[in-house]
Amino acid sequence: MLSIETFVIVSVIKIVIALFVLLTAVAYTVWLERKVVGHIQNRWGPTRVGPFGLLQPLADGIKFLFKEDLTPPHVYKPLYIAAPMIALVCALTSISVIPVGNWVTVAGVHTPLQITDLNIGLLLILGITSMGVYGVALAGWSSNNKYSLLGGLRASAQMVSYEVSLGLSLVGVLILAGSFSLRDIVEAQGGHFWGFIPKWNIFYGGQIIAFFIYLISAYAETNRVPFDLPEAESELVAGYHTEYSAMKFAMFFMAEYANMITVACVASLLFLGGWHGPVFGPPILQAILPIFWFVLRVFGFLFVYIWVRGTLPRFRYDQLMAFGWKFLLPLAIANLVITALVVTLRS
Amino acid sequence: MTPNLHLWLIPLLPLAGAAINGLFGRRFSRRAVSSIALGFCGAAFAMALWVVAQFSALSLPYSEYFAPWIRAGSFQADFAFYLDQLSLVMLLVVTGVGFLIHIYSVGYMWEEGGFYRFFSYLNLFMFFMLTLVLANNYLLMFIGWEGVGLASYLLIGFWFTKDSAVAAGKKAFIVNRIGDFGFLIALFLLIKHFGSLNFVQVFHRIAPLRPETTGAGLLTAIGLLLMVGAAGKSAQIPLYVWLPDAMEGPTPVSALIHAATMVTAGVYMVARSHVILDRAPMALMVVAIIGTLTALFAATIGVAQTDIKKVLAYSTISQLGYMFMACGVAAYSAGIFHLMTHAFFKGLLFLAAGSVIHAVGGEQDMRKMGGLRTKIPWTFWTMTAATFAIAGFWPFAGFFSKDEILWQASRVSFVYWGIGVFTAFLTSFYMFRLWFLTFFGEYRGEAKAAHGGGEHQAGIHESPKLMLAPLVILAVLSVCGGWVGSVRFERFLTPVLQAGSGASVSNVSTNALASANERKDEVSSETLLTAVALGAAALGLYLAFLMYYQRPQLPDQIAASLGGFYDAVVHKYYVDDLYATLFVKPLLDASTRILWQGIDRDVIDAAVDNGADGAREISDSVRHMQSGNLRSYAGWIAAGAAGVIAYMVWMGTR
Amino acid sequence: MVPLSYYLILSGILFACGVTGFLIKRNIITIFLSIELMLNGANLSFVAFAAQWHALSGQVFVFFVMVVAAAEAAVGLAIIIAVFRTRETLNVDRVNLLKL
Amino acid sequence: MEVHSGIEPMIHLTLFLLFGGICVAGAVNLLAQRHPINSALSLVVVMGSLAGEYLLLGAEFVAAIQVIIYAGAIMVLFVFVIMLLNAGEEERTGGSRVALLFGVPGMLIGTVLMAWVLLERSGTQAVSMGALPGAPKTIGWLLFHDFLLPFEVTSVLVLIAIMGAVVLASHPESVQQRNKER
Repeated sequence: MLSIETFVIVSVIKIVIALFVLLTAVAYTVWLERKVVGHIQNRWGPTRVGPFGLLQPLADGIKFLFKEDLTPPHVYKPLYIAAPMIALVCALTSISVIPVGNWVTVAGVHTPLQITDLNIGLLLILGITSMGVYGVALAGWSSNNKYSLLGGLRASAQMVSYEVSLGLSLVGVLILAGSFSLRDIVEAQGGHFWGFIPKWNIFYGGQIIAFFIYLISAYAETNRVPFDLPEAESELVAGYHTEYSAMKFAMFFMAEYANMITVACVASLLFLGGWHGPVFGPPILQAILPIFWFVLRVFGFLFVYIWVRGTLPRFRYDQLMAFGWKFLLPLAIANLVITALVVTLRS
Repeated sequence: MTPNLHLWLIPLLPLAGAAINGLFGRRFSRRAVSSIALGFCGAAFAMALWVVAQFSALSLPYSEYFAPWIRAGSFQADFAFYLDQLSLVMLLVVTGVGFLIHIYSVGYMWEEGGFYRFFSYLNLFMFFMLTLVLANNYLLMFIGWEGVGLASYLLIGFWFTKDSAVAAGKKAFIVNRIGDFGFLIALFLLIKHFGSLNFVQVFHRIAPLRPETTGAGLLTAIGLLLMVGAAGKSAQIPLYVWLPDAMEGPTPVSALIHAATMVTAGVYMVARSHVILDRAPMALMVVAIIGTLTALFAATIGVAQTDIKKVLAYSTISQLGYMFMACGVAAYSAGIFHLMTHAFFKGLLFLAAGSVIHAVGGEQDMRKMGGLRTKIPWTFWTMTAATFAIAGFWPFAGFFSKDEILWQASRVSFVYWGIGVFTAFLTSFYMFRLWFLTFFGEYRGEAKAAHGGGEHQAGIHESPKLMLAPLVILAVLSVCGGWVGSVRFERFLTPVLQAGSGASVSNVSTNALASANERKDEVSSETLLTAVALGAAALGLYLAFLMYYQRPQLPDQIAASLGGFYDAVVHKYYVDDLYATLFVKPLLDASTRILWQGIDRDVIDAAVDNGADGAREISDSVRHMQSGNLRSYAGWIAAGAAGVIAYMVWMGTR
Repeated sequence: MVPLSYYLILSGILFACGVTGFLIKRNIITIFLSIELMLNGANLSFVAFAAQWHALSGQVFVFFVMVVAAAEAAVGLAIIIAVFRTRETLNVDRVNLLKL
Repeated sequence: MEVHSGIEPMIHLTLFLLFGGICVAGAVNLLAQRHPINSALSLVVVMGSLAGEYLLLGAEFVAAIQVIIYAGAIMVLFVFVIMLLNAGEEERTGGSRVALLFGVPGMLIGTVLMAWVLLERSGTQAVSMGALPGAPKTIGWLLFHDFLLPFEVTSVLVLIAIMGAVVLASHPESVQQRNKER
């Protein structure tokens, strides 16, 4: 029970930290992507700015900031301006319920490593991501440009469709954990089967299937390869953000990568056992290690993201939709039913 | 300890057959249809036999409850079956004879169209008849009652392209309705005064009542009304007119429905409700009188008929008259006994007649037959057995039952006996007339090429085995059926027919019931009476022999000498015309003038039309609200909602 | 501690706005939106009453309302598309053939 | 709640007024805007703040679903259609006298009456923050036990709606095309 003042202060501090970490992570995800894709394509990727081009993101940010921020004449202005903000805000908000580790006591304040622990945290994330659609859709519509419109339509349709199977793939885990709170879900995954297999949901019943459903729909949700049709350069110039430039474009850009990170976090929380892992050493190390394990998982997930982008071709749009509705959704439902059966029979 | 014999199966099996054939039969082959019909009917028969086999283990009356049907206050009628000796007998007769006739009809109807229709109707009839027999309350019985009426209507009108058949069907239906009307009122009275229709309860509540020896009362009324119903169903005066016309139906139908089973439902019903009649001597007397008169009347008509089936029809009526006479003198067991034997030989007679008709290619006029003895020996011999049985020669079945009836009648009044004997004489006369005309002498009809076969006499052929088998079986039955002996039969039925009729039963029935024991003292008188009856039968045989074998011209002379009377007889005493002028025509006129033109057209239709016109005029003025503008509609809705809210607020805060 | 009647009044206001929208807007889609607005007002009162009577069923009803709203939106929008295809307008005042 | 309960009523009232204000503002904006897409977005705002109200009443699951289904799915559908048809601003046509003469006043009367009754006569007492916590578990329990039949029925309803939507929205000529191909 904290007094209201400390509560506010602590919250503000946590928010600042989270935002800072997130934005840095975004920046370096971009860097990582360029690096990895470069190596996949037998190039070097960014090397000039700093060692291994580590300062490249900084340079990009500065470039975005100082570019001319022009708005085309025929756009529908209010929405044209609002759209990237919506996108970015939704992307950033969803991080607020993501726990990165256990409770810690800093300066006598005992608090979770998480901005706030809602008991409907997962629902919040889903809700916010579903609001994220508006950013894309409105951007596409308001820029008053057929490529953008098509991109926006595609993006919104695709996101709405894949949201369904995304949600369904999570429900299995929810049944196992019996809670919407991400912290509870993670804590439910502590311990091991038969002493050596970690008790992660991914090893649990049919959740491996759920994991892959989640993976695929997450790619579609974040408009990434192989589902990056909304911004398919070869057909739509740049899709919904064709008309955007400078900071507004950067917002979309950041939103996309922030979404990727969120998705990665959710995946590692729900399926990969969150921050569970071997903990040893001095107290400080014990405080750090869980966060390290967690970050490791997120990193791995992001790596897979980039890897896929580097290797897979792009789908056709009807293929995408058919796949989503006719294959993923039934699969997710079947998995859900089976999980429910297992849980019921076991209890 | 009684085993649970699933009585419900017995009626439902034929129903299943009916359903299958009726619904899908059109696609089936004749073989399939007939096998289905026979299969289900035979299964019912087997069930009945099984029940009989269980008989010793049973403690009768055995009743079986399936489901509640109607429950209104204290009144309650259920789907429940009730099995006692009486219904057991009926059960056996219905299923047995029914099964035989099913077999027969396969052969008989093979050439006909609508084969599946026929058999589904036949099975349907079996279902309803069994329901009637097994019901444990009057209402369920009434369902069966109406059902058999329906089935008979359908089957009489089976050849629905033939106007006469259709008309006959309608006639049967309507006349039956009249009877059912009486039956229904009786049921209502029962409900009103005894609060139940369940046999057991009703009889239990009636048992303590005194017999209404002085003056008619409730029970008399009920009894009479029941008798009306019975008269309708069993073709007694004055409602017998439908039965002769019913011969329009296929012959197996006449055999099954209009001779063996359905028409005896009335007798069954009267015997079933004997507890009521025992306490209503007047009603009982009426029953007796009606029965006696019908017997005589129909017999006289039968004498003059030339259509083979008509003759049999009238003889059926008169035999039914016998049964009612028996019931009327409270000798129910005798009536039922005669019912059984009659089922055998009359069924056989019809089947044989059918076989004859089949043989001569659809000809029904006896004057065009003759000399068939050698052509169709099987038919001839079986028919002979039946004829002797119905004429009441010893030791054929008919003798025992009829003799029993006459004897019982004689103990009440010799008038009944006298008429009975005279009727017996007539019966034997017209039956042998039929016999001689059909089988003796030489063939008089020009051999017609119907479904008989060739153009000349050679076309006359014996029926297929499938038709002969039932004939033979029934022949055996009608020979030996009576050997059970009325005494043993009466003992068998005693528990039913004495149930509820205690010490307070009117003397008539006490005599009848005691008779089982007193017989030895009266052997002498009985033998005398029996001798007289036999003599009458023999006389009939001799006369028929004389007139229709030795001197064929004699009948015409006699007819001439009788003059008007003979015409009257030939025209069935003009009863049909009488009814037509008395009831049908006035009814038609009334309903045309008053009901149709007066009420229906000028009141009901007028009301509807004016209502429609008014509606149109009003809506003409209101239709302008329909501007086609969505928002104005919404406006109206909002205004209305506001009104409702205001009203509710006002109501709530007042 | 906020009086529950405030919530109810809020829902009432929303509903009223919906009705007004229905009455004054011409664009059929906007009319649809105002219907959704009414539904939302109703939902709010449902939840409020659930709190009033401590009966969760009030909250459950909201789900059914939502389902109905979803179905209605699907069908309604399809109808709108069909109408637009045939009449080339979304103005309900121009879609007024259903009259005498 | 992690907060001290002394100031809880104040917070509750402020939050209520905040969300309520946003609600009403959004609703009014819905009416004021000429272009359907603005109306749609303002409705989204209304829904979002309604979710806030639900949270204040403790109906957390309802709030989440409100955002996901209503704001996230249904309204997206609306926006989608608006974008598809791209019908532009609504034109001011004659409209109907009835709506303005009867409808609006009737609506006003009804609202005022209801408000009066609610304020004066309704026996509703004050509720505290999160008055009736509708946890997902309990809601689910209710849905799948007490309300199982309605639930199934609504599922059928949705199925029908889907089919109806497909039938209605599919291009007639394209349908004919498909039939020809058969």
